Formats: sequence, structure tokens, C-alpha cells
Amino acid sequence: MTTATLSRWNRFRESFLWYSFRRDKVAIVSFLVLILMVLAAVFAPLFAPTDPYDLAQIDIMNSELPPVGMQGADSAFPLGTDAQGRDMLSTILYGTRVSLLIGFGAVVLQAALGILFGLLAGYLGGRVDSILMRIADVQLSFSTLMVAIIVGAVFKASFGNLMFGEIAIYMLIFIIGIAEWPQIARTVRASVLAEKKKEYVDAAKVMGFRTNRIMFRHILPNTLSPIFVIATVQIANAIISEAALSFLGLGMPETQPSLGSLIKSGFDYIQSGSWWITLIPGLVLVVLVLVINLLGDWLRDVMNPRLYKG
Amino acid sequence: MKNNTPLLEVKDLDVRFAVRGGDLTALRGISFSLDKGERLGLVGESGAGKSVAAFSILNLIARPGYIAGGQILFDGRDLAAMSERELRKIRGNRIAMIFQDPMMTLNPVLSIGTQMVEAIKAHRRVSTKAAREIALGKLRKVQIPSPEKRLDQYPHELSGGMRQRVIIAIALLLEPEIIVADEPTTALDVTIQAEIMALLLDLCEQENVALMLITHDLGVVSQVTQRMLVMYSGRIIEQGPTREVINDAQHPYTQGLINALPQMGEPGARLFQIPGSMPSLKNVPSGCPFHPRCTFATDQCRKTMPEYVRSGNVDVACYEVSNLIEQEKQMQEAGS
Amino acid sequence: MKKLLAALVGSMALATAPVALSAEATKELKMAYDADPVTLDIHEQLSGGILQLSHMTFDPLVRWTKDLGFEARLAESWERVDDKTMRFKLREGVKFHSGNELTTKDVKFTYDRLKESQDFKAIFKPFSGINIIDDYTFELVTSEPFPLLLNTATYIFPMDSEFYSGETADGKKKDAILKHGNSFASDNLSGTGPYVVTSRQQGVRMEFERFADYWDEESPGNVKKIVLTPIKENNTRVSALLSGGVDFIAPVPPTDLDRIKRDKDSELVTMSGTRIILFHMNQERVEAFKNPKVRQAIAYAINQEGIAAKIMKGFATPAAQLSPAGYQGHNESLKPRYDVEKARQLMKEAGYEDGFTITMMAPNNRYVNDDKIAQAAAAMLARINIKVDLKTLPKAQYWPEYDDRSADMMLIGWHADTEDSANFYEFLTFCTDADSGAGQYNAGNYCNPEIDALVEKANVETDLDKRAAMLQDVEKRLYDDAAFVPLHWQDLAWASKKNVKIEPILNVMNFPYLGDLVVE
Amino acid sequence: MLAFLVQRVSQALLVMFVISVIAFAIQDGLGDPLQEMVGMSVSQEEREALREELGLNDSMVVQYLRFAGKAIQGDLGNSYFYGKPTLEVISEHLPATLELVIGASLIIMLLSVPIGVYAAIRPQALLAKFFMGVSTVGISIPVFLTAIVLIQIYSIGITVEWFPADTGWGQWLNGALSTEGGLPSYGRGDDLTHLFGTWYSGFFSESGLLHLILPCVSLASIMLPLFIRLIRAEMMEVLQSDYIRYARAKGLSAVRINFLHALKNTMLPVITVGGVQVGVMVAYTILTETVFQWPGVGLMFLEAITRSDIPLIVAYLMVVGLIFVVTNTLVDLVYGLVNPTVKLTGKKA
Repeated sequence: MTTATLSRWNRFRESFLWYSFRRDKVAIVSFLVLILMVLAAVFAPLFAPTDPYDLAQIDIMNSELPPVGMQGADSAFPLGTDAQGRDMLSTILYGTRVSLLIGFGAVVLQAALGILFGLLAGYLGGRVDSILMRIADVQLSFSTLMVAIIVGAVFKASFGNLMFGEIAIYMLIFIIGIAEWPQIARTVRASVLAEKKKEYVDAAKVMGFRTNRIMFRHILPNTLSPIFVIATVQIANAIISEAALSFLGLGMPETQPSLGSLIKSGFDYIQSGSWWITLIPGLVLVVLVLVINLLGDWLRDVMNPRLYKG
Repeated sequence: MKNNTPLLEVKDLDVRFAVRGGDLTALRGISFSLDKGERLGLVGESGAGKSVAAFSILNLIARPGYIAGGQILFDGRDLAAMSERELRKIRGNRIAMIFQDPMMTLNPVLSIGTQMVEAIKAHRRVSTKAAREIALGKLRKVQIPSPEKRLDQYPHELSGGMRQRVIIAIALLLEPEIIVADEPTTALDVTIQAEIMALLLDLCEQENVALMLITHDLGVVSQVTQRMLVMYSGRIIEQGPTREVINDAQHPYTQGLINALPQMGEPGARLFQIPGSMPSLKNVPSGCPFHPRCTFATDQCRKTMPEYVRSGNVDVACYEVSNLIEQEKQMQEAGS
Repeated sequence: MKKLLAALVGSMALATAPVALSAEATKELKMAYDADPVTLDIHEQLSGGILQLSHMTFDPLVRWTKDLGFEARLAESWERVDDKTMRFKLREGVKFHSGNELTTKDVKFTYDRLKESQDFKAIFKPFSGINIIDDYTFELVTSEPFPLLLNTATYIFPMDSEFYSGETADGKKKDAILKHGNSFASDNLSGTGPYVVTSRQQGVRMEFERFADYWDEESPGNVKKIVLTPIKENNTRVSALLSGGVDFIAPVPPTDLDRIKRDKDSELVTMSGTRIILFHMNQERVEAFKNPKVRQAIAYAINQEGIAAKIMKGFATPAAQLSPAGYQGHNESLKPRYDVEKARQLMKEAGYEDGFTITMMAPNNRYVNDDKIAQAAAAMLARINIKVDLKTLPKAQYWPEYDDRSADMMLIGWHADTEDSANFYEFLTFCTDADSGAGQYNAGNYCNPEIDALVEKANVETDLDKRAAMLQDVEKRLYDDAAFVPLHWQDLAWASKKNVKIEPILNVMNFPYLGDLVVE
Repeated sequence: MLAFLVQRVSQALLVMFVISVIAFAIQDGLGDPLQEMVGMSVSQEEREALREELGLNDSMVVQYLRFAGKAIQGDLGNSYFYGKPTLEVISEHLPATLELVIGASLIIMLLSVPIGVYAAIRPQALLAKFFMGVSTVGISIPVFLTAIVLIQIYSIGITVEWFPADTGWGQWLNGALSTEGGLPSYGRGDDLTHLFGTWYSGFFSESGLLHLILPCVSLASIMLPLFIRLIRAEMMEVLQSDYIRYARAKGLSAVRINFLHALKNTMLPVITVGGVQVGVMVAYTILTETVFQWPGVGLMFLEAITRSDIPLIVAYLMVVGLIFVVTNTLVDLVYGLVNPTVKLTGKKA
């Protein structure tokens, strides 16, 4: 039975990835929950009863209503309302969208920078490697918070304050992207150093391929598995970093809340009665990040060839 | 040379790997024995199950492999059924192992001294000083230059050959009755291979230690071992005294192996090659596993697994051979 | 390098004091404010924190009573000589922490230093001089007839002139006022107040001990030692009280009021404050704001009661004017006028039926719930088609933006230093005039010379009733002209363990007289 | 070895230089320090005079050169708010943060090694799966949420009445779950023992230790899960290697194989990654210190930001940059000691 040229779909169905996914209940549940949340977030305008960004719909008089099921609840607001009288359900949907946008956006930026610098440092080695790694060290000594303060200040200086509302999302993606690219760069560099020793790289050199063709067409595909693994963890980290920045008042503005800034705005109320303003978005954030981390774990065990034998 | 009870007897050993889509059989009911001081060779292409056989002796097969059936009798007790605690007393003490790649066998972060002393203290109640003395003795025995310095060095500071000498020294530390060597010289460069193999042979003879040598190099087998087994796809297809098997190979596969040796052909002629390749464990052919590559294959070979038949001192599992023997017997009866 | 924790500040005072402590001062008090004083030099900065420290370690000539009256402290009695001078009789036998006697030379020293201080010199501008009659009588003279002389006298905390004169070991003048350096006065203190500072670690802890020789024997206070810890985070400060870590906290955020009421062994005290929170509508930036109808429409659109009830949790008094109750300028007849229909109608009359877009800015950590108030206001304006682009900033970044008037509507809170209505108008509604400093915080660029003239006249009117009528008339005109959008007066709240009787020592200016605090 | 140290010192100086340049460049974006120093009713020209006096009106380059000139002699300027040299202010607050990081690191080391190794040896065991689950959830909860929950439960105390109080087991469950709290929820306590210079330690007094518990647990809650998963993954990989199989072939005991042969090899990558995380942890202290009012450099930095006390901000960024380089160097040294295959100057890829 010679291996017929299986279509891409068959190859996927046959692959170990699909096989272990089917058998790993945790992975299935996490994946479904993630898909559910992403869909709910993307189609927020459809599901959300009210549009939290349209200030006219918000009435201060029904602020801090408890979720349905507790006394004093109002059926129009299933999950209750926040301090401003905004419907929690719709604000959370929009907030999840913002958080996911920031999470994925930041990681895409991190991956782009990380892969580029990681490949260059790993493959070229020598002076390029030490320079890039020094830059990475300097970068790592800036925690996300400091980068946020610095970039925030530069943005304000150049664009002035009024523009801040619209560009907050892109700025946060830029901040978290800049702050954390060394993590991916180090991983890529480590696996490139390992791959570089292998014969197929010498074979490619012998065939006279140009350096960047070797790097991107040959070495990069082989380092994809660690990148995938760290990328999922970084998405979870990015969402948590945004929440931390919002807690310190450097994240999203109140008018366009992300999950993090929702938690922050409810923070004062948590111990004084209306605990739901912080805890419900907090719960959503924890579930979202948990699901991504679980998928990351599963991916790591599947992708990591060495563990495959175990 | 054969006294009545063999030192080690393997009966119908079955080893399987629990992998996706059902179990793969790596060893299909193999049986052989090893006498005191005897040197036995296991030969076959890679993937025939040689290493699995070696590791199963001390039940060191890594998950998901497991011993599915059969017995490994040593000193009257079945190692396959023994508890981990009991087995630990035998490992390294009465049966020692030598792995293939010296670069990977020694723990990179522990000194040679530590790794030798700990082996002794695992089985003998001796002081560390006494253990170091024993270690030094063994290092001298394997002719390592300035052994005292070696004890405090780390594996990465020694060459491949030097490290294999250390590993042989470790194997001999507790005067074991059997050494199982899994391709001990394959990873070394050619010049050192002969030297190390000679050292191993020499020491086994001096210490009267039985040697079970796993290799794919027929040259080494013919010089070092007294008996040999030829394995193919998890089964022993031929076993007997090395001299007889090499000179008068019965099984077509063994003949193919021997003809493939370069010195047998005329200079400049194309080397002989056995057509096809070793079947993967996932789809082992029916009947005699060699039949797709065998020129003498008949329907019978394709349907059922041939039984062993004795030809001289050699046991062979091949219908063609058993038919030839049958015909010879009939001719002798007819002739007499 | 000063030894930090055990440094005895103003130690000479204790060393010489007689050993016998007044028997009843035995209790210890652990308290937490949201910040600790930035310096011990009470003339370095005019802020709530420094004035609270002054009342603990110094005594003023006169001090406010609970009902905004005056109580004699170091000045035993006073009488008006003519409409420009007031004669004061100093109390005798009062000792400083350093053991020196209080005499009029200390008052003169303090007066001169106040005239030098960058923060206080504005308040003492009306004063032209001080005449020393003898050791225990002096006169304060103003260049013009000045009705608020006593109000300002509450800021004079006589300092120990001898202690603060001369030079320190390394040649620095002891009485120097240094804004950003380390002056002698910022680390050492000798006053007449009930407490001596025994140790201080900036931002971490501050310890006070009862002054054995305190002149006010009738004071019921029985607290021997006070430990002040600054706890910035509201949540943590309230948790510290509830978990028994501290006995007295201030301020208490509105969100935690009922949690403290529910807690059986703590007690909550609230009072309506005198700090007005309001929005300015910048007429120069937005053409529509020039039209009084539009300003009134906005005034009608804002629901002060809703904000006070829902956001401030009933912890603020809705306002329709600047002067709070108790101030001369307070005009009873002015009530908040929330009526969305009328607001829409006014917008139609002014021709802005489909509204317009404006920018709004507010601080997010200066006043209680400042960012939440701004958000609520933005939502209310959206109902009359005024689309608001809101931006909230930390106070350090907000004030430079405020000075540059960089948004159409800006939030500000104001507390009159002189506890008198005129101060509101001078800073918030006067036509802006760079050199005189009038209207410095008038972010609305509102200018009504008539009203300014009326206030000037009131400032020199010594007959209090006439003055009150004038000031109330000013409030009415500002109300009719909708010069700004008043929101509420921020209430004050303190909380303590049940056995710490804080209610009697608290007042509207938020200067707790801890010297008289009784702990059961 | 010397070359290695010289290289690291030069890197430290480079890091600090870059940070100071960046910090100065964004100076005016950080707000106006005058607001905090002056009362509301101070007139405009008073402020102008003060601004002139502080040299705030000079061009950014002039200010930076003046700063750099003094910085070389170790004087990083005076903090506007504290009125004292910034280095003195930082040295007063640094011990509190270091004690927090030390406490959290101890918790992490004591817990992550045993749990990580156990989860690697018996990945299928229920307890291992439980630990892994808890660690994954741990990573997903932001630190300030953990901190509040800890304060509510262990400091203020919660009374649980979910279960029917009339039944025996209900009462028992209610009792078991309720806590009276009592653990301090803010500050470092009042009885600190003086070690040296400005280091007042909380480790040596009962009240000091009590005050350390909740903040250290909160800070550890971020890194603990990361280390558990790292040790588990690394250990499982090491257990597959030939030298472990050889160790078993030598008949060594399982304990010796796991905790010497395997663990020593496992700890190598954990040390390098762990070292980097210590640097990151210093940044997380900002959140923990805010919630627990812990007088460390984190809280000081945050207040400096709200007061835009620029010299203090610049000094803090440089000191944290230095701490990061120092921890990196220490990590490489420790790595060199533990991993014999690495000469002290080289760094194994």
C-alpha cells in the first residue's frame, strides 16, 4: 500500500495532532470554549443588548444593579450594571473583543520581531548575535509597565491627549509587542542554533541558496513548533499585562473598556457590596486566559518531538 | 563446553509496544540461552529487535514498550516477573550493560569518580575511599592513562574511546556474571573500534564473564563470539556456533548478509544487495517475514511461519532448508 | 546619615520637660490617612495635610468651631481698634516643645515668615503690618478694611522663634523655606501643640507623643502616643480598619460607606464638606458656549441629584451655586434644575437642535470619583445631542492641561482657603487678568465685569449682613447666567473603632483636633 | 573570569545610559512636578520663578548634560517630593522590595521543585494533574485579583453560611471554610531589626514575618505556576535521556536517579529562565506593593509617577536596569558553577 498522495485534509486527519486532540478531553473543551468566546466577541454588536460605546444609552440612575437572580436585579441587565449604569453583559462582550484584539495583535507583533531577530541572531551568530542579544537584555530590563509609561508619554507628547481614545488599542498592542519580543527571540535563537548544526542546512548551503532563503524557507519551518508553544502562552500573558496596565490606569480608557479596565473600574466596589462589577469580568478573563494556557500546554506536549516518546 | 543448566535462558520472549492503533510486536517469542563465560552475538539489520532484546533482559524497555510474555531465567529466577526492587539488586551487580554512544551514556554534570563510586555503593556496603580504590583498579585494568586524574574529571573532558573504556570499567566494577553490550563500538571512529573490542574480549576472558554482544558488524561477531543468533523482524531465524553459521549459512537472509560483505566479492564488481528493505513493525508480512525479499519464497513461506529445524549444530527456521534436509534424509535412507 | 527610626525630633523639648506626665494621657492611637505630610515646615506648602499636621503640633491664634464660628486659642481675646486694625491679647504661660515661652516676638517671627512663604503670601496680601505693643499684646493692620481678618488669623500658628533662628551646623539658615531641598525646618519642629513628633520615615510611618507641658489643661484628650501610617489604596485602608490593624482612617471612599456601617465594631462619621465640584464651559473654544441659552441647556441636562445619589452614594450635597451652606454667599433660593425636556427646548431655541461635538477632560485621582462623574456627565449631555470625547488623566498630567485650557469642558474642585464665598469668585469667575492673578482658574473664560465689581465692593464691606446680601446676589446672577455647571459639595467621611470618640473633634474643614481626642 | 565581569559591567553601564536617555526624552510627557509642590492658590509668576530655580525651563539637552555630569560622580539628583538625593530615597525603599522578592523566591523554590519533580515522575497521577490544573489557573489570575481575595479571606476573614447551619456536616463545612482573618494586610509591621545601612529586615521578628506572608504569597502566585510547568517539562525530557537509562542499568535507587542525576540536569535551563524571571518579578512588585501598601521601590515608583517626580523616576529606572543586569550576571555565574561543561566566561547556547 504505497502512500497515495493524500490531500492536505487527509494528511491532517491522519496526523498525530488530530489523533491526540481527539483523545485529549481537556484540549477539546478548551478549544470549544475559546471558539465560543472569540465568536461572541467578534459578533459582539449582534449579541450585546446595548452598545456600551454609545453614551446616550447609559442612564446613571440604574448603576450598580446586581445580576439576575439576586434581589434588586433588573431583567434588562442579565449580568447587572456597572458603576456607570452600563449593561455588564454588553460591556464584557466588547471588553473581551478588545482584550482578544490586544492579545493576538501584540503576539503577532512579538512573533514578527522575535522571529526576525531570533533567526538573524541564531543563524548569523558572532557580532550580530551579541548585539541583538544585548538589545534583548536591555529590552528585558524594561518591564512591560515601564515600556507602557515611556511609550504612553511619547504618544502623548507627539499626538497630544485628545487623540488617545482612538489609538489606545493600537498603542497597547505596540507596547506589549515591544516589551515582550525578546521571549520569542530567545526561543527562536535557541532552536535555530540547534537546527543550524543539522546536515540539511549544509546541504542547502552546498546548493548555493542565498542566506535568507535558507533561513526563512528551511530553518524557520523547523523551529515553528517551539514558536507555536510560546505564542499561545504569550497571548495569555499579553491579556494579563493589559489587565495589569489598566489596573495602574495606563491601559484602555473607561469609555472603551477592555476586560482589564473593567476589573479596575470595579476594583473599588469589590469589597463594598457590588462585587460583580469586578468579579464577573475577572471570571471571564480567568476563563479566557485559562483556556488559552491549556491549549498551549496541549500543543507543547504534542509538538515537542522529544516528549512524544514518553 | 555446555554444562547442564545455562547461566541465562530466554524462553518465548514476547515484547510489544502499546502505540496508537493497537500494539506493535517488537519481539515475537524468541528463545536462546547463554552459558557461563560464553560469548554470544546477536546480529541483524537495525530494526530487527536486537536492542530491544538486550534491554528486555534487565527489563529496561522504555514506555510504551513492555514484556508481553515469556520468561528470562537467570540463576533459577524469572527476571521478567521480578519486582523492581529485586531487579535493582541484579542490575549492574550481576548483569552489567554497555550502551552504544559513550557521549550520551555518562551524566554530563557528574564527575567520573562520582558515577563509579555510586555504582559500587549501590550494591556493596563499602566506604567511599574503598570504593575509589576499586574504581582506580578497574580503570587501570582498562588501561586508561593516569587514572587518578580521571576520577575528578567530567565526561566532556574525555574522548569517545576514553569514555567507552570508563564505561567498560564501570561494567566490571562489581564483577558481574554477564555483560550485555549494545553495539559498544559503533559510535567510535574506526581506528579505536578494534582496540576497544579487543579490550572487551580480553577482559571477558580474564574475568570469565559471559558476553552478549549486539552488533550489525559480521566481522566483529566472527572474531569475538562463540555462538551467534541472526534476527529478522523480531524473530530469530538462525542460531548456532558462529564458525558454522558464517561458513555454512543456511537461511537465505543470512546468506544474503554474508554475501554483502565487501571482501567476499571480486575487486571492482558491484556489491551484492538483498532486494527490498526491512519491513516496519506496523505491517509485518504474513508467514515467514523474509518471504517478500526471498528468492526461494513459496506459497507455504507466504502462509505460515516456518518451524525451527536442526541442520548440523545450527537451528534454522526456513521451509526451503527443511525441505532440503528432508530430501537428504530420504536420499540417505534410499541410499542405505 | 541621620539614623532613621529612632531620631528624636525636637528632642530638647522632652529632655527638659518635667517627668510627671499628666495621669490620664495613657492610650495609644493607630491611624491611617491617604498620605503623610511631605514636610515638617508648616509654611512650605498650603495643603490639607500640612494644616492637619499644624493642628497636631502647633496651635493657631484662633480656630474654627464646628459651626464655622471662632474659638480663642493662643489669642485669649481680640477687639477691633478701627476698620483696618485688630488688637490681640496673647495667652500667658504657654510653653513651646523646646521649653521656650510664647511671646509676641514669636508671633512677629511667624507673621514675617508667612509673608515670605510662596504658598501663604497670597492669603496674607491684604495685611500691611504687625505692631508689637508689649510681650503679650499685638495688632494686625490691613491696607484696606478687611472683613476676613479673623478667617486669615486661623492660619497663624505661632512658631518658636528662638528654635528656628540662627544657623545649622553646616551653615544653613534655620528659618529658610526650601521647596525642594532639605531645610532645617523640614526635619525639625517646635510648636505649642498637643503632640511632639518623635520619629518620622517619609511615606512609611510617623510617631507622635503627648507634649507633657501642653498649656490647654482642660483638653479632654487622653491619647499618649499616635502612630500615623499613610495608606494610599482606598481598599487597603478600609481593610486595615476592618481587620483591626488601625483605629482611625480618613478619607473613606463612598463605595465603602455601608461596609463600615455594617461592621459591628467600627463607627462612621460623615459631614457635608465645603469643596465645590464644577464644570467650566470654555467660551473661547466653543462658539455655542457664548450663548447663555446653550449654557443653561447644559445646566438643565446635568442631573446633580442622580450623580450625588448613585455615583457618590449619597455622599455629596447636590449644588446649584458655589458657596456651601454656612458661607455668607450661600443663597437658599437656588436649587439644582435637572429637566431634560427644558434642556432640549433651550437647545432648539438656541438653534443647536442637532447638537455638536465637544471635548471634555477630568482628573482621575484628584477628587472623589472624579473620572466617574465626568463619564456620567458625558452620558447626560449625549441625551441632548452633545457628543462628548472624554479624556481622564492623573492629576500630575491634568493640571498642565488645565492651565493650557486644552479641552472644551473641564472639571475642577475648589475649597476656599478663607472659608468665605469671595475666594470662589476671585479664582473661578473673575475676568482673567494675568498680573493681578484674578480668575486664575476660570477655565470658562466667563467675564462679567458687573459681577466682579459687586464682589470687590463686598470685599471691603465690614458690615457682615450687608456683605452677605451682596454675595448672595452674585450667586443669583451667576446662576441665571449659567456661568458654570455646579455639581455637588464633596462630603467628608472618617471612620474609627467604636472606642475612639472622633465625632467631637471633627469639623467641616477636615482639620481633626486630635489634641482633644478621647479614647475609651 | 575577569573578562566576563568587565563585559557585564560595560553592559550594565550601557543599559543605565540608554534608560537615562529615554527617561529624559519623555520628561515633559510625565507631567509637571510643580503641581505637587505648590498649593492651588499660588500665582503664575511664583510658579515661573520656582520653575526657573529648578532649571526646568532649560532645554532637554542642557538638563541631561547637567544630570549626566553629576551622575558620573554617583549623584542622581534630588527627588522633588522627598527633598533628598534619589539614591538615598531608593536605598531606603529597596530593602523592602528585596525582602518581598526573597520571600517569594523562597516560596517558589520550596514548592516548585517537589511539585514539578512529582508531576514529571508520575504525570498521570491524580495529584499531579491537580497541581498542574491549579498552576495553570494560577497563571491566569492577575496578581491584584489574587491579592484582594487573599486579604478578604486571611486578613478580614469571611464567614461562610452557604451550607445548612442546622445540619452537623453543614456547620462543620461552614466552620472549616470560614476564617477570622487576622493576618496583617498592609505595611511591614513596626518591629523591624536593623541589619546594616538602610536595611531594616522583617525576617527576624514575628510581626515582621506575619506582615510578609500575604504579599510574598501574592507575588509568588505569578511565578510559581511558571516554574512548576518548566521543571515538569524539563524533567520529563531529561528522564528520556540515555544517561538516566544507564543510571537505572547501574541499579541505582529511584530517589538517587530522580533527585541527583535527573534534577541536576533539569535545573540548568530552569536557572537561566528563572534568573530572567527574577528581573521580571521586580516589575511585578509594583502591583503587589500597591495593594499591600508595602513601602518598597515599586510603590515609591508609582507615587513618583503620580507626582511626576522626574529625578526619582529616572533613578528608579536606572537602578532596576542595574538590578536586572546584576541578576543576569549572578545567574550566569551560578549556571557556570552548576554546569561543568561551561567554562566560566563562555555561555552555553
